[in-house]
Order: sequence, then structure tokens, then C-alpha cells
Amino acid sequence: MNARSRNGALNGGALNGGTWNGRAWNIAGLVTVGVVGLAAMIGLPLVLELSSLLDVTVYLILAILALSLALVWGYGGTLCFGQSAFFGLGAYAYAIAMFNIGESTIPFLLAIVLPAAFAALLGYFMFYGRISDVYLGVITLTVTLILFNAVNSTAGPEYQIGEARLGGFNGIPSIPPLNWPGMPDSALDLNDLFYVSIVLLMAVYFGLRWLLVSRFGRVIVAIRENEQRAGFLGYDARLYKLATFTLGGALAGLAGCLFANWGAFVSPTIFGLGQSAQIIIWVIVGGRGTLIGPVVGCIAIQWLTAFLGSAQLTKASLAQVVGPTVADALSSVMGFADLSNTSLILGAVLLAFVLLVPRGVMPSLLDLARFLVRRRPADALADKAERAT
Amino acid sequence: MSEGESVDLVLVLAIQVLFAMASLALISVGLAVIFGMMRVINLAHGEFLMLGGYSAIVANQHGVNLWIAMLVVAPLVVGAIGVVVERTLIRFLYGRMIDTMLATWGLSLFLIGLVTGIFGNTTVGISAPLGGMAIGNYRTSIYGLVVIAITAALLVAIYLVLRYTRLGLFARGTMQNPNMAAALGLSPPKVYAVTFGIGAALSGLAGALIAPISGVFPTIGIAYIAKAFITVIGGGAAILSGTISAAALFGAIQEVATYFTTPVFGVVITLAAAIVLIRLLPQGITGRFLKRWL
Amino acid sequence: MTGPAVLLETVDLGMRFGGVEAVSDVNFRLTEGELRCLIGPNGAGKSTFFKLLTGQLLPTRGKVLYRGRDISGIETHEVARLGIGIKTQVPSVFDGLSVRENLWIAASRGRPTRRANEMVDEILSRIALAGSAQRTVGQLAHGQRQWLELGIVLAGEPELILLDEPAAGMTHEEVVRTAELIREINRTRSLIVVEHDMQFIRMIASKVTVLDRGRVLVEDSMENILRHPTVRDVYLGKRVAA
Amino acid sequence: MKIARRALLKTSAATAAAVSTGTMLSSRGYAADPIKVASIHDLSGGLDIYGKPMVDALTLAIEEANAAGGLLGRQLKLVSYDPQSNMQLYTQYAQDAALKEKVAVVHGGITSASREVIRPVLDRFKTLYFYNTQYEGGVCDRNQFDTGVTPAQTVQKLVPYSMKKWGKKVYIVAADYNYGQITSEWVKRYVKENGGETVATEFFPLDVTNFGPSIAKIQAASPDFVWSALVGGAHISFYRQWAAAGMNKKIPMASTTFAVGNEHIVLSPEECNGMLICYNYFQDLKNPQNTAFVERFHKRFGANYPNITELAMGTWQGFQLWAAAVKKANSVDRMKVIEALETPISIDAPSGKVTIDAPTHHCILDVHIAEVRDKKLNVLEDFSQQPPADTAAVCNLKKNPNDNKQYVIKA
Repeated sequence: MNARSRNGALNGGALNGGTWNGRAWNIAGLVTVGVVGLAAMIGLPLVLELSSLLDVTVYLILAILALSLALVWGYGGTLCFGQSAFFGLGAYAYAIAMFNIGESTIPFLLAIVLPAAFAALLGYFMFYGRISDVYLGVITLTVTLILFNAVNSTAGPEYQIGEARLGGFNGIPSIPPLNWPGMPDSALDLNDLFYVSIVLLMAVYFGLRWLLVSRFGRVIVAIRENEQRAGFLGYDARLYKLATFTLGGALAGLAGCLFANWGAFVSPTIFGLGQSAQIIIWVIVGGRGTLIGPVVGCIAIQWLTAFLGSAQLTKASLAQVVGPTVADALSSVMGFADLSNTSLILGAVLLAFVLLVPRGVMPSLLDLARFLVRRRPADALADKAERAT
Repeated sequence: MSEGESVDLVLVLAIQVLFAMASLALISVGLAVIFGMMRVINLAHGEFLMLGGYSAIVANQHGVNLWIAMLVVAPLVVGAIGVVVERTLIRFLYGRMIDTMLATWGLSLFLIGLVTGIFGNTTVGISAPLGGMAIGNYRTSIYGLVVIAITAALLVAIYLVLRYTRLGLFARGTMQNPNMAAALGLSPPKVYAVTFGIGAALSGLAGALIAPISGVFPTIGIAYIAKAFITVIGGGAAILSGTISAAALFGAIQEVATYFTTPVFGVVITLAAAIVLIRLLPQGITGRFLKRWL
Repeated sequence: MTGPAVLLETVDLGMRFGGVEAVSDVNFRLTEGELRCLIGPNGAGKSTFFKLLTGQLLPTRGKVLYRGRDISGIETHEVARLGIGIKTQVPSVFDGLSVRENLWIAASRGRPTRRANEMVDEILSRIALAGSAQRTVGQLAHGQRQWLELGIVLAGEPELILLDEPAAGMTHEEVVRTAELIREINRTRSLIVVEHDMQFIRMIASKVTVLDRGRVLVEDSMENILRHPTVRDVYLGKRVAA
Repeated sequence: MKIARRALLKTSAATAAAVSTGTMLSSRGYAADPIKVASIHDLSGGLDIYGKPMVDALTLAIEEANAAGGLLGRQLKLVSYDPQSNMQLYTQYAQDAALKEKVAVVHGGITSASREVIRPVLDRFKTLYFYNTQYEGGVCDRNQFDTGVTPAQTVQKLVPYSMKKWGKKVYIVAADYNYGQITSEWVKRYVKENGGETVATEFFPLDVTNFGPSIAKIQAASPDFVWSALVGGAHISFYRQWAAAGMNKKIPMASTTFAVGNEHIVLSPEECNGMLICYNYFQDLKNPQNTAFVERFHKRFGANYPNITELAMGTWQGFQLWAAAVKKANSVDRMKVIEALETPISIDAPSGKVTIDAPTHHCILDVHIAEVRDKKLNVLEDFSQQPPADTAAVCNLKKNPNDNKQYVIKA
């Protein structure tokens, strides 16, 4: 390892030729992700019982959603408070189309195209309107609220699109599952959905990795770093941002489609602020500017949320972990005994990360790994010598 | 409906519109102070309102006179919370607008969780004092009129402070040029802490005044946050004229739209109008008009 | 007329901010292959003029012509695509990226990857940063950042280069090298340099335009400018004396 | 798993006691695993005010059953999930209950949305499901039993009662979702049948807190009374703003949603005195069954327990119906229990007699009209054995046992 050098933010291997040690890291990372992904795909259905496999499936689906924001925010630098809007649109588009068409190929595509088109429209409005980053956050947040309010008030019988009733607050239940393209009678069962989800997640992951080392990916990062300079170099920042935002919308829509399949259900809470907050927390916990980080962040936070609801963290159970004195003190400080409070915990996690670990877990871990590898050239040499003998 | 009755109805509706404007200005002004002077987007603003409501109600339940609870206790408590928040969180994040947004969002979730843990999810409330009054055949709440009056008085007071006091001079200077405070020999940390505290106190007051009307529950802030934001951003950087002009505009749009359609479309139309406004006037109303105003 | 063609021209250019006229009635001409320095005291309107030329500001009066085409207020990226390269006063680079990546972004627009890589290697040696190619730009010294920005501008192969205080904050040796670099660039490109370091302007020895209170005060060779009485009064007096 | 753990602790304490006294128990007694009963109710998030009393009722029911020796000689174990008012977690927990815990029955769901989320899951994984909330009616699914009242059972009685008392012009304000929409359809129908007129119907999303313009609209329409089908915490503002304008002294109000979320305790007496409501259960019902029940409930959860709600009683009755069926079937097998329930099962509950209506899987039960007075609900009139007429109009599981959907009932 060349101790002096540090990777730039592009994580690109090809650009710097074989001499750059960043390339080794990238290949190692890609191989690790590929191997873990394949192992999960083959191994999980064998070792997990169905209910756990279903839990894993939804985490994988949400990880695609996490990746969509990882692209738009982590790499593109556009903080979208309304990623859930595209997620929800994808789910609703799939559900409505599915009730009307009955064969899932077109609904599946619609669930991607429609949110992408909406993102493109909104993005055009914002980026070409030269709206600053902060206002962009407020606008995306407001649009999400509008969608939530609008869809929430479609309970009346007049809100019907073809065969599909929108259902307002109650949402749309019993959404028909995906089928293999062109074969309306062979619907995906729950195992199939797991395979489809993991394959799509890996496809999205590797697709984005490829995109980010392409010129397009390098330019969007450059624009994030310095929009003015990119403009001086002849790159139309608005266009690149718009393209990124649109792609993010498409990916979120894809996740929405799968999510609607998983629970066979969609309701307006999918547009809610809570959902948006979750996505942002996944990305910030996992790390902006990485792809694997938000995936890990998403799965960890999801697991935590589910855990808190099924095994309530009471004073008694807390006492087993931290001892009765600490538990007593904690609960008297908080003023209540029931500490299984998702909002409280997610809020604290978000605060802690913004203040203490703003880069997120993965970049910090990777630095640590590099540091450890770098620190022990002697060990590595010894290792080699041993093997040689 | 007789002619006299329809005149009465118009009057009642006019009061409703005025009330909508006043309450919008009321819930936004604390946010406007913080945004106008510090360029901090405080996503925990809704929770400051919520805490104001709880402070007033808890104080009232412990025997404090309702008006004192609303007008004195709530602003003091939430103002103090604001200072603590600024000292422990916000000050580490100056110049990082996006991170400030995220941190205050985290704070928002945290406060919702904390208050839920302490008070539960039940709506608590106090009845609106003063009862109703008749306008012809219609009845309207006197308290609504009082809220309008208090809001007006508050805005006048802010005007006087900005216009005629040393504090106001600093504030105006800081709005024009963020480095002003330092130039005037004030320690910026102190100015920021005080500003944030004042903004929080105003939010606490607003939350307390709204509480008798809507009741208080831990997530009530979410209902207000979007409205407060579009008012502040739609209004632009000028604290007073921005808040007033945007509150008047959006309040009127919302009330009229609600009366003729449904409350949902009232909200949807208002939010959509706000987005169009921000698109047309990215610096807000006062960025284009009323530039020299406070 | 058979002289060199006019590359950049402003016609009655004016910019007003509220009640303040930052730039007024500027008629400025740059011929192809020329190296022009733009000087003036603080508040003379240099920065505003620079921003008008680069499309960052839309003039309230008059227009900017590039090869006869009106470019006032067009989008920044279109300015670049016309063949104008810009270096700003505070180095505008991609801080989070490596030196090589910075140059690569600049070189790769409109070029195949292989050609872009060659270009990057060439520029790295030209701006003496080959040894630091993998370093993150945020870690570079100020002078190196200035050079890097110059390299970034060169990588776009513009016809006209606009430089805003390219020698600001440099050590004497760095200033000398920068001047050399600029003269070398001038062999193939036209340049406008906004600067107030007279030493530096002497080193690149060229025609100078003096701006004062938003107007062109005088336009002449360096030697004549130094002798110009009004210029001495408004601007040079103190500095030369010091 | 707060409650499950508590149950577990009890069992292990019993085991410890048995071991310490040296008594050898027959292996059969302990070899039988406990029968698991899942509870999926919101204990946090926006709906916890509804969920907590329901879980408390279920907890008490199970503790009492265990104290009485369990069911079929086996102890019962409550597996409690808190979906935090989050639909995704409803799905996950329903899957977990059915597949991992393999529970005998799931009691759960508060909103219709949450019911429609878990219903298909439990159908797919063949796990019996009890939905114990009052709702808009129309669910037709052999795997599910609904113990809450539906609009036809309450609205049908309260509308004529109110019209007789106050007059024929009705203004409806309702929550803007299925339940509010369908309830208001039924109100309209019965108003018309009784010769009255519905002057207007207005819907409010569940998070609306400003009712000023609507209160003006209502005054303009000057109805004889207002019918409220408002739901949830935000809508409490309506009653408050209504009273603040002094309207509560001018125009009376009737509701089949008020007080389910303890609105009558949150609001001051002046704000809601005199409202008429209609439910299956009131804590103040005067019968020996109920008196004993309230006493046991207060002993378990404290005498200052705010109010034993309609939903809590629905859950209690749901559990008792299931337990009675298990005894009758002598099995916890899903189909055997369903068939036993369809015989039909009938119990004497604190609210009166409750019988499963076999064709609809809903309940035939008593309803009562009460008046809100000083934070109490005073029963004015009883109507015995109301059938679920609305659902019966669209659903007959005897004829179509494979029917599986929620019908939208046209009133």
C-alpha cells in the first residue's frame, strides 16, 4: 500500500490504470458483495424458515429503495426528502394497473416508468428553476405531503381507476402478485419473490457501480463537489441532476412495485413523512457516497424496528443487559418504563450520526480496514515468507 | 337565506379567513426568526409548537392561570429548551445547512418519542376560554378573535423591537449581513443562542395559543410543519413582512379553497400554490417585493 | 482590414445593482491570440465585468459578443462549449476528488476515454503535479490548487482563457512559474487576465486595460500605463510607492 | 414480548416450586406445549389509545383462563406484537405469528386497513383470525370472525331515536376513509327511511384539525342535529371548536364513533354533555356479569383505569367465543374450531348475549344507546340481539364457503 495516497471520492478503478491501489480495494469490494449476495441467494432459503425469509425479502426490497437515495443524495448531492413519493407512486401504479390488466408485465414497467416520469417533471421544475438545495428539500417534502393528503382522501366510491378503487386511508388490499412475463397464470410465490428481489437488488447494485465508474457517474460526483466548476467545463449540471433524479425515481418505483407484491397491499402511509425519514436515516447511517452502506443501514434499521415491536424493551429486559441500576436510572430520567419507542430511538440515531459520525458507518469502517491493512506490512511479509517456505 | 343572514355569513367567513391568516402567521413567526436571522431550517419547529401546547396545559393543570400558562409559561419553557438545543446541537452545525436540517429532523423524531413516552398518545387539551358569541344567526368563538388580536399585537411588538431597539438593530444588521454581529462587537455565539431561544419562545407561545383549539398530541407538529415552512420560505428572508404577506396569501387561499371544496383540497391547493410561488420567486415574496421592509 | 480577427467584444456593457452602477458603457475588444491584462482598484468593477464575460451575470445594458455572437447571460456550460475556459479567483476545483480525477473530468468531455487519459498525463507534467496525481485535491497547497485549476482549464482546450487573479496567494517562485506558464499558453491561446499584482503583470508583459468605477479608464501597454498620471493617482500611486 | 415473558415467568416459577417440593409431576402435564394466542395491536404510534385497552382485555382473559386451568388442559400463552401503527410491520408480524410461532388464533388489527393487510396473510397460512373492532362491515371470509358492531346494528337504532328527540334535518360530518364513508351512507339511508332529510355530508381526513370553515357551513345549513362519524385524535378538535363557538348549546349531536377513543374523558363535560351514542358495550352497563367483570378488570389494571372501551370488550368477547369453540371442538385445529363456532357458539358476556351469526361470521349482539354526561356514559335504552344486517345482505358463507373478500355495502 502506498501510504500517502488516498482514494478520491469516485471509487473508480479503470480511470487510474492498474497502478492505483484503489482498484484493488474496489475489486475486493465487488467480489465480496457478489459472493455474499450469491451465498445469501442460495443459502438463506435453505437455513431460514419461511417467515424469516419473508422478513429478509422485504429488507432486500427496501434496500433497493435505499440505493435509489444513495444515488440521488449520496452521489448526486441532491437531498430528496420525498423519495417515498416515488416509492409510493410505484406501488400504487403497479396495484392500479394490475387490477385493470391482470398480467404483470405492463404494470411492472409502469411502476418504474411512472415514478420516473414524475421525478423528471418535478426535477425539471426544480433544477431548471435554479432552486437551491435547501428549498429543494422543502419542496420535495411538500410534494410528498400533497401526495399523502391527496391519496388519503380518495376513500369515496368516486375515486376509481378502471377496476381499481383507490380506497383512501385504507389503501388497496389484495393486490395480485407478479407473474412471469407473458404467463398470467404462473404467479410468483413467496419463494420466487425472494429470488426476484435479491436478483434485482444485486442487479441494481452492480448496475449502479458500473454507472458510477462511467463518465456519467464521474460527472455527477464532480457536480456534487463543485457545480460551478463543472459548468465551466461545459457540463450542464441541471441535465445531469435531472437524469440522476429521474433514475432515482425509477429505482424507488421498482422498489415500490416489489413492496406492493410483498404485502399484497399499499396504503397512503407509504407516502408519509415517517417513510421518508427512514430512507434518509438508512443512507446517513450507512454512509453517503457508498452503495453498500445504505444497503447495510437499511437492513440494520429495519431489523431494529421489527425487533423493538416484537420484543418490547422494557425496564426489566433492559436490566438484564445493563444492570438494574442503570435501567432504573434510565427509566426514571425518561419518566417511563416502556423504552420500546421507535420514534425516540430513530431520532436519537439520526442525531448521533449527524453530529458524531456524519460520514456514516461504512466509510468509517473502510477507513479502519485500510488503516489496519496498511499498518501491518511486516505481518503480511512474514505471512508471505512463511508460505514460501 | 335572507339577505341579512348572508351578510352575517360573509362576516363569519371573513373572521374565519382572518383567523386562518393569523394562525398561519402565529405558527410561522418563530420559524421565520430562526430562518431569517440564522439561515437555519429548523425541522423540529412543529415539536416546539407541540411542547408549547404541553407546557401550557401542564402548567394549567398545576393551578397556573390559563392566560399566564399560555402567554408566559409556554414561551419561557420552550425558549429555554431552544437555548439548550442551540448550545448542544445546532452550534456544531453552522454553515452546514443540510446537516442542520437532518439534525433538527432527528430532534423532531426524538421529541415526539420522548413526549409520547411521558404523556402518551392521547389528545390532551383545555377548553377554549371565553365561549362563543353571536353574529346575527351565526355563532363564532370569541377565543378565535382573541388569537387574531394577540397575533396582531405580537407582530406589532416584533416590529417595534426591530425598529426601535438595540436588539432590533443587531437583528436587522444580521439579516442583511450575517457577519454584522461580529462587526458590532457582539459575540456571535451569544447572538445565535439568544436568537434561537427567541424563535423557540415564539413557537412555544404559538403552540400554547393553538392548544385550546386543536388539542395537543405528540405528533401534532407534523400537521403544522409544512404550512409553517411554506409560509416562511414563501415569504422570504424578511421576518415580518415575509411572514405577514405569505400568511395572508396562503391563509386566504386555504380558507377559500376549503370553503368551496373540502379541507383536503384546501391543503393540497395551498401547498401546490406554495410550490408554484417558490418556483416563481425563489427568494420569496420579500425577495422580489417589499425588499426594504423588515 | 487584414489584422487578426476580433475574438471577444463588449458593446456598451452595463450592470446595475439596485442604485449602484458596477459596470457602465464598457466597450472592450480582444483580438485572436492576444494576452490582455485587466487591472483596477478594489471596487473598480473587475469582478462584475469578469462575471458578465463568463455568463454568471446577465447585463442590464449592452451585450457580450464572442466571435460576433451575443453570449450575454447564456448558461455557464454553454459558455464553456463555445471554447471559453474560466479560472475563478478562489480556486474552483473538485475538492473531494483526486488531482487526476479533476483533470479527467475536464478532459473527458467530448473525448474518448483513451484520448482523455493521454491528455491528463500531458497536463499533469505541464503543471508539475504528476507526483501528486492520486492526492485528494483538498489536501493540496494553495499554489498547487491554482495550478491544478489552470490545468483543468487547459484540459478543456479552450480558445479563450479567462483568468481571475491566477497568482493570488503564491510564493515568488510560484508566481514566476505561473507567468512562464501563461506566456507558454499564450502561444496557442488567447487570454484575459484579471490581476492586481503589478510584478506579475510586468512578467507577462502585455497590453493592459484599466478599469475604474465601472468604466474603462485607459487601455495601453504596460510601460505607458505605468507612466499614465490618472492611473498613478487612482490605483498605482500607493502601490508603486510601497 | 412483555406479556409473553410474564406468562413464561409464571410457568417457570411454578416449575421451580414443583421441583423444590420434590413432587414428581406426570410428564404428560408439562409435555403439552402451551396454546399460543397472538395479539397484533398498536401499542405505540397514532393508534395506541385504541390498542392498549384491547391488549389489556386479552391479557386479562388469558390470565383468567390460565388460572382456571387453561384450555383442554393446556396453558395459554399470549404472543404480543406492537406493529407501531405501521402496515409493513402488520404483515411481518402476521407472518411471524402464523409461520414461526404457529399460533392457534390471531386477535388483532384496529383499522380496516390493518385488517386487510393481515387477513390475506392469515388466509394463506391457514391461521384463524379474530377481528374485534367495530368497522364498516362487509368482510366475508370463512377464516375470519368479526366481533365488533357494524353500522346497521347501531346506526339503525340511533338515527330514529335522535330524530324523535331533535328533529328531521341532519348534517353529517365524517372521517374521510372507508369507515366514515360507509357509516354516513347508512346514516343517510335510515334518515330517509324515517322521513328525514340529510342536508349535507362532509368528510375530513384523519389529520385535519381546523374545522372553522365547516362550522360556519353547518350553521348556514342550520340542521336539527349533527351526526358525527369523526375518528381519532385530531378530530377531537372538532368538538372543541364546536363548543368554543357555543354551538354545542344550539345544535345537538349524535355519533357512533364518539367515546371509542375516550373522547368523553379527554374533553371537558361542558364540551360534550348531551351527545347521544350507541354501542354494544358500556362500562356502566348494569348487570351482574358486567359488574363482576369491571371489578376484576380494575383489580388487575388499577381502579383508576380510564374506561373499558367498546374495543376492549370486543376483544374480550372475541377471545371467549374462540375459547368456547375450542372447548366444544375439543381441539385447536383451525377447521374444527371454525365449524364449532358456526354451530353457532353463543356466550353470555358483560354486554349481554353474543352469538356468532354463522352465515356472516359476525355477531348477533345487544346494543345500547347512551348519553354523555360528566365524563360518564349513561345508558338510556337497550336493544337486544341485533343481527349484522348489512353484512348479511352481501355475504353468506353457508352458501359460498369459499367467498373471500370485503364487500362494499350499498346502504
